[in-house]
Amino acid sequence: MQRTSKLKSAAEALAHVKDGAKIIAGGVHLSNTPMALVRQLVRQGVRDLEIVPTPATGLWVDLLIAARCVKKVHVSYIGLEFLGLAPNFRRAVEAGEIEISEVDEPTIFHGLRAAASGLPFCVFPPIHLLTDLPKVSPDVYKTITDPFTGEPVVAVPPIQPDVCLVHVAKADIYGNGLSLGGRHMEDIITKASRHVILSAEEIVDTSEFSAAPTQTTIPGVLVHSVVHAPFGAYPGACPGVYNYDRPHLLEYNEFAKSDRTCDYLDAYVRTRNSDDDMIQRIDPARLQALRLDAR
Amino acid sequence: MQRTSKLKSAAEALAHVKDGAKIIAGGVHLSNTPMALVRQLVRQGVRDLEIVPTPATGLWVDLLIAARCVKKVHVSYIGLEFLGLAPNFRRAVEAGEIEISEVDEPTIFHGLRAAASGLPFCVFPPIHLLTDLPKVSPDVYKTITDPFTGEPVVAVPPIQPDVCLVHVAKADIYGNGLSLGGRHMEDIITKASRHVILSAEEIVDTSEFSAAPTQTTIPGVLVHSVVHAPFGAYPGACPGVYNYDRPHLLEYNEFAKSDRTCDYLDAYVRTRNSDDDMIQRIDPARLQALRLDAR
Amino acid sequence: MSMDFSVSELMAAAISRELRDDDFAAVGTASHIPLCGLRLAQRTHAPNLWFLYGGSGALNSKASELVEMAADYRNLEGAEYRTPLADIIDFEFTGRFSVLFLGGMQIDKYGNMNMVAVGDYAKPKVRGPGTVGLAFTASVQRTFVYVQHHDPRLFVEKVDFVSGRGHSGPEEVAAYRRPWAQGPTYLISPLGVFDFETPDGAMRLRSYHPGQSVESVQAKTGFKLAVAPDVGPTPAPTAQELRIIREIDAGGVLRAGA
Amino acid sequence: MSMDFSVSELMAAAISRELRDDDFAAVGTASHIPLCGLRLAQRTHAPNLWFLYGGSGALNSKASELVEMAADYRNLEGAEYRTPLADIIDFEFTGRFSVLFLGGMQIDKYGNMNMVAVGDYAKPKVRGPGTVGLAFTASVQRTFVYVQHHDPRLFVEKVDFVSGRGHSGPEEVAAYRRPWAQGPTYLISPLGVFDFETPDGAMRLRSYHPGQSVESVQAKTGFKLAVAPDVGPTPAPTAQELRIIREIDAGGVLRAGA
Repeated sequence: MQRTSKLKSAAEALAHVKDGAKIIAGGVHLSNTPMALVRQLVRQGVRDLEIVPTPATGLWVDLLIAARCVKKVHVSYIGLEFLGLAPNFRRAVEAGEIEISEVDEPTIFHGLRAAASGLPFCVFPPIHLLTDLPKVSPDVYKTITDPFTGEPVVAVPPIQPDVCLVHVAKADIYGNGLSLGGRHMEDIITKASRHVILSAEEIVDTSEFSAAPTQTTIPGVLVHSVVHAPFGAYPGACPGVYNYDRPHLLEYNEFAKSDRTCDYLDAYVRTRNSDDDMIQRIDPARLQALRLDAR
Repeated sequence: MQRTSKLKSAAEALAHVKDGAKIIAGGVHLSNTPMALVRQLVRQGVRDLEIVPTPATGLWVDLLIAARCVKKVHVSYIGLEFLGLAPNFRRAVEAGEIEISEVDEPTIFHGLRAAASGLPFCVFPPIHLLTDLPKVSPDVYKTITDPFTGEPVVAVPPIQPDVCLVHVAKADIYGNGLSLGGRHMEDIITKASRHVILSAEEIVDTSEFSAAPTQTTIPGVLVHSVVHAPFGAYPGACPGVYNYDRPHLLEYNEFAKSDRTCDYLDAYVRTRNSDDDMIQRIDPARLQALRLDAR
Repeated sequence: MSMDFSVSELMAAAISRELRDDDFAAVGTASHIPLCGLRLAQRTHAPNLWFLYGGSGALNSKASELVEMAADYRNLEGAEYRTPLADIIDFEFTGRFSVLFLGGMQIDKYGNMNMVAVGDYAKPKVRGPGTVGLAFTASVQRTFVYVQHHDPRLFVEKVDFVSGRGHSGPEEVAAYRRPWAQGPTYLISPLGVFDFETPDGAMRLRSYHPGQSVESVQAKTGFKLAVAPDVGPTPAPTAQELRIIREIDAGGVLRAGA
Repeated sequence: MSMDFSVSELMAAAISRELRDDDFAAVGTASHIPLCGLRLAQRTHAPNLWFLYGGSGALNSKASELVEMAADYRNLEGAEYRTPLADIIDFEFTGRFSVLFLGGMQIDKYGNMNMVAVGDYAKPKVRGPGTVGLAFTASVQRTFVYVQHHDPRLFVEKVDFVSGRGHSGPEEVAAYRRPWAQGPTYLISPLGVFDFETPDGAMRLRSYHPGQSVESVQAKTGFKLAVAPDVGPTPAPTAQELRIIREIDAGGVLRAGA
């Protein structure tokens, strides 16, 4: 018998993402976010997503909010890093259009880690009692008693996404992946989630992984689908492969600040049948100049 | 001003290990255990150690028990892997000579991870209630109520060692380390412990780490002392550098099974002023044959 | 019948057939035979099976020799990932491991396993290495019990210490075992193959290896064995299985082993 | 006096002097200036200082340019370790970070910081990005507050939402702050340098930058500032400091910045 390839088109891989799904994407800030997969979600017009972002991110959430795909966001940091606030997120919250679970970095991190580890919840020293988070999120922060010391501690719940999207530099058709940049939460979110879709700049032979198994960052056993997505993190950066496209990000930010993200989506996403189609419309010389090996 | 080197002799690095210290060592089974540092503890005659081993180990614990350095052992698996039971551990427990904290792999792992993460305790689904562990270790396993679901769950306490010994293939004088083999708990135990001593096969320039920072497995910021210890995992294996010395391990096991480990210690440890001295007495051709690059 | 395979080779083939194409399995120390079974399954009916080789962290090891230490660095040869211990414990708790190979120094009628102490816990006759991962019988999907020996001291009426719970105490098991976990479902020893498919989950002889019989296996077991209605000899490895086993075990460790 | 350095360069030098040789510091997004201060400290009086550069995970980055994104892969250049997020959060909870640079969209008299919402939480005038790591003012040793602006909308009498607790509510602080944590101890803005060394832990002007005075800083602050008895101008960078700053900032980002 032959081993089964997990390689699919983005549309095939994401077809099963249902309205109302709880979804997470890898990466940090404008680095290594699976934007090609996110744009495909926009094309598919999925609705009512519950977004569980990694602790510091924004662009993909802002885009999905503008595309009216989002019902609820768990918030640690949703922003555009050096570009400032995430305009669509800001506007939607100020207008009361989306639900918020107001949390922070350790709450999301440890909630995901509890789910990844099969643990019922996680317990913090009571530092959150010095913030206003428990007041606005009493369903998340529960004060309990430490059975070993009798002291008050704070319990936070596990977070188990339905769908996890991760972008890597290289993958094989069985789902093994290699990321070259910072290790954020890819190892944890792939374990925490029910269904994992990997997009990769390059599809390589399994022998590249088996020649150096200590380098593999995502084991294929956790991955359900692999999507070949060159410039799949664009306009963000893919660590070790290319930088972010600053002018394009500024352009997005202008659209977003002036509440015309729909125009951006029409220009770059909805009118393109696929992400390959979108990337092909970007000036190739400009893309080439972003590549780290071009510098 | 100059950056301060952490390079010390084993004797200097271990001088501050006090009687009664709670101690942990890296590695798994007969792989990557910091045996040179352990032998130096025997030479120093430290007493009443509380051993918090990683979840599957044995040789170093068996040796320290034979040398009468041990008061208490937290037990998940103390054995000699393919060689079977750890004779001195077995004998000492059967004779009631050492205290035991009877636990298991997840209890030690998550206890150390809780300490590494600064969390007051860790909570398990109630699978341990199906074992006899809570009966013999009621101080470790506390049944509490999940505040989110109302279900019973089991809390286990954090484990914070005083001293952590880790062996790596390469280190620099500032404590950055590179291990080539399996990643067991070195990342966690170095964070969980108050004081970390690294032994290394080879001391290399910091530029080797800064040329490939994604490869560093132990960040120097967590390390207090660095000891140059060629064959520092001997007679166990150092992954990627050399294999275990099977005849020597069998010899140890024979001494241990027949309750003559003191003779072994006299022959190989106590009569040697340092571990360098010990290693120099081993047949160089035999050592050379263990090296992976010699095969 | 001329026996042109060893019992160890037979066991590897038997284990292989028990594995499924969608399994994710893990083996620990002293596991030449299960390891060979896993690799055989991958190369026959289960190409999508994934497996972890114990302390080495190797996922889908293709090591060119069967080495005696699971934690051996050389097991990473040809592997696709080096699994950190954190992942292993996560896969154990969450039941991502569909099959976990475990064993014990005492195993009883209901598949309870003991690795802690023979005799009184406070003053043991034999102190074992400890519980390690045996509690995970209650959280992985299927526990495969693998033992290298078979005698009445190992297979006892009731274990002296429960490290890993089998099928005894159905109410507690129902309350505390994870919903997806089935407990011990399969057991293989040098004498035969067993399951736990009696109404009360007791160990049941399914087949006996060459040279054995229902009676000879019972004689080496310290409690009354259930016996499957269709009990018979353990099927011999096919020529193709034997060829692949001997490719995996180029050094002939299993062939020499019995 | 001819001002032959920028305010940003002055700030980097001021930050550098506040750091100790045994510090382990962390900076996040939009942190050119603190980053330059950290690297300057390493190259002057604090060669043993370690620092994390935000989302890149770079420990002791020696990147040849100051880039605008902390998470930028290029910050790993010359670093000694790539810190996973798990380590970062562990270092925050356990207080291994002796210095954590934080900021806010509102900061009040007692160093409380708000990154969530200006106005009513349920119907905010300005929705901020969120609390991120601000709760860790209660678990890292010293919190250094760094802001790129200084005006009465930022420095308010009382924050509308407490993301990171400063020195208000001494009883709660004593009960819930980790024993080793000192809360905000230092604040630097484009106008001056501040500490919190009043009996009630209120923000206190320690020095003002070139072109500023006690009065001008007070005028841009939305509450009554305490003033240190020895208040005066922020000491200018020395020639050596300036030389090193400009080696670190070869692209002149800080020089252009003010």
